[in-house]
Amino acid sequence: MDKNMLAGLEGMPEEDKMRMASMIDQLQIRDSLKMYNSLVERCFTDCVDDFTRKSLKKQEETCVTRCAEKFLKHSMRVGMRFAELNQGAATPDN
Amino acid sequence: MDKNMLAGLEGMPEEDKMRMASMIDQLQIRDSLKMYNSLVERCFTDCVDDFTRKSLKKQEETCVTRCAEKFLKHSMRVGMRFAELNQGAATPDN
Amino acid sequence: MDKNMLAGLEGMPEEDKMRMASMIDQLQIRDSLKMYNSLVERCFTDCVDDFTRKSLKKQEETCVTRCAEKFLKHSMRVGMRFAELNQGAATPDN
Amino acid sequence: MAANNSPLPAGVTKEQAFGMAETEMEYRVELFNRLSQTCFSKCVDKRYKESELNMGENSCIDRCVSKYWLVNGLVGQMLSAGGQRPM
Amino acid sequence: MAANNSPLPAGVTKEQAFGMAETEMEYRVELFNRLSQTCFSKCVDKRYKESELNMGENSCIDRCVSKYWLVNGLVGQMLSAGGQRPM
Amino acid sequence: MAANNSPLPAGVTKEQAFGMAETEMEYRVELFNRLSQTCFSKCVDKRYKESELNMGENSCIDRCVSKYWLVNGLVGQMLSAGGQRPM
Repeated sequence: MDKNMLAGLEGMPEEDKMRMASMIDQLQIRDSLKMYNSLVERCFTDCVDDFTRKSLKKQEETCVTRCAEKFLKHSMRVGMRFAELNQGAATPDN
Repeated sequence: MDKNMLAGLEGMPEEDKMRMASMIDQLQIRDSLKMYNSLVERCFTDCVDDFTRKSLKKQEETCVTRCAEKFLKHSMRVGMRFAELNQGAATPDN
Repeated sequence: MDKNMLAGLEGMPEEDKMRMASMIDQLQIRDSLKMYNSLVERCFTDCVDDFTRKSLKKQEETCVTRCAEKFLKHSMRVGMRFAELNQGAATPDN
Repeated sequence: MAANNSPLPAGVTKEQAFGMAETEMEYRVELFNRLSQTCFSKCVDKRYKESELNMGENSCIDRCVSKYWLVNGLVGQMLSAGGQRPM
Repeated sequence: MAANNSPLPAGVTKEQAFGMAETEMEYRVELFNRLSQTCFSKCVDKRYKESELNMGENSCIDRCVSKYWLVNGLVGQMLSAGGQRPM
Repeated sequence: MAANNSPLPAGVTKEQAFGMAETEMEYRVELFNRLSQTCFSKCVDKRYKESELNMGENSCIDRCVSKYWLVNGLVGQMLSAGGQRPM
């Protein structure tokens, strides 16, 4: 999420930079898995409400697929806006 | 949850296996405590709604006890089903 | 939260006490940041519902400020009560 | 594993002791946070008409904390009794 | 980095292997917990009139677990296919 | 503890610096996740009639992110001012 945090470590020995980078990598993997888990929970909760059988209905599958796609697009958009704000790139009010 | 993950470590030295086992143990303890915390929150939220005194009403106690027992039985059942699915033991659709 | 846990470490070497204290410090910092994040989420959720523009309305700002102040006062009160209970200082039922 | 004059139980390494202490503290922090969030939801008026907690909110909070604590103990008892108390 | 006769993939240190194993287990634990919470909410009657799960609740739980598992797989497939399948 | 020509503030060990960096990153990740979840709930239609975000949803998301960011700043200011500003 924040690779340029490494910039602050300019003076650090190579070994520490690598440790830092590996810490960031692991945090990102953990975060992706968490995001994945929360996406599944949300789309399941919103789309599945019939427990009269064990398999998904066609309509539930469609709902889950759309939900997941919307969620991913939403995440990307939020990520872009979030990055802009982090860099102080404010735009006029509207 | 997944002691047989250790199977994949066949070739590892004894010391690493022990470290792995201790990591799994700690994860399981943390998970039980989390489960305990979430059980308490859920049963409190569902059963307690009267704040005119500090102690539990008999009826609230009964509700909490039943809620906790149902939650534990539910967790065990889910655990069994989850394990079956993890092992690919699918059963006919119904 | 629980500096007196250090009491149980009476017999430990100085080095371990320091490690323990630093662990507690870090846990407290992480906890404050989590609390901060959950406060922001709650006050945003309760106070902001109009997405026709990018900036906060005066009325939303007031709501958020009050919400945050109430939340902090609430946290302090809960902290006091929680500490009393932890020390077994029960008071008469009312 | 070594001549043991430490306060640790036999068979517990120092690493494990630190791990257990950390787990225990994380548990307490989570208990506190859940209790706090739950009692805020149950007791505090979401319209936020003022920045002070009023008397009703304050006494609701005190009782809520007390009851949450009791529920926590009740469930703990059940679990340590095997969790399977017939009823 | 050293003569390698370990079962680890090339370029992966032992620390990283432990880190990955831990992350993987945390993921499974979280999946299980979310599934369990969600199916409890969907299937169990909140009035708690008895301490047993009744037949309706039990079969609801079985199906809920199955469907959650399928949804998990469906989303996983989507993501590994690039997540951007046009539709 | 050693002749110090490192970029770390005095009295901070390397372990602590790594710990703080990790805590800071975890904070940002959690902020992002809560913001994202909250804005999804506020802006996206739960009926999922299509897999694209429509124009209304997109502009709602942009404004929601902006407002969440402002609320985050507002609360941060309050807290650093002592959190007890009379009102």
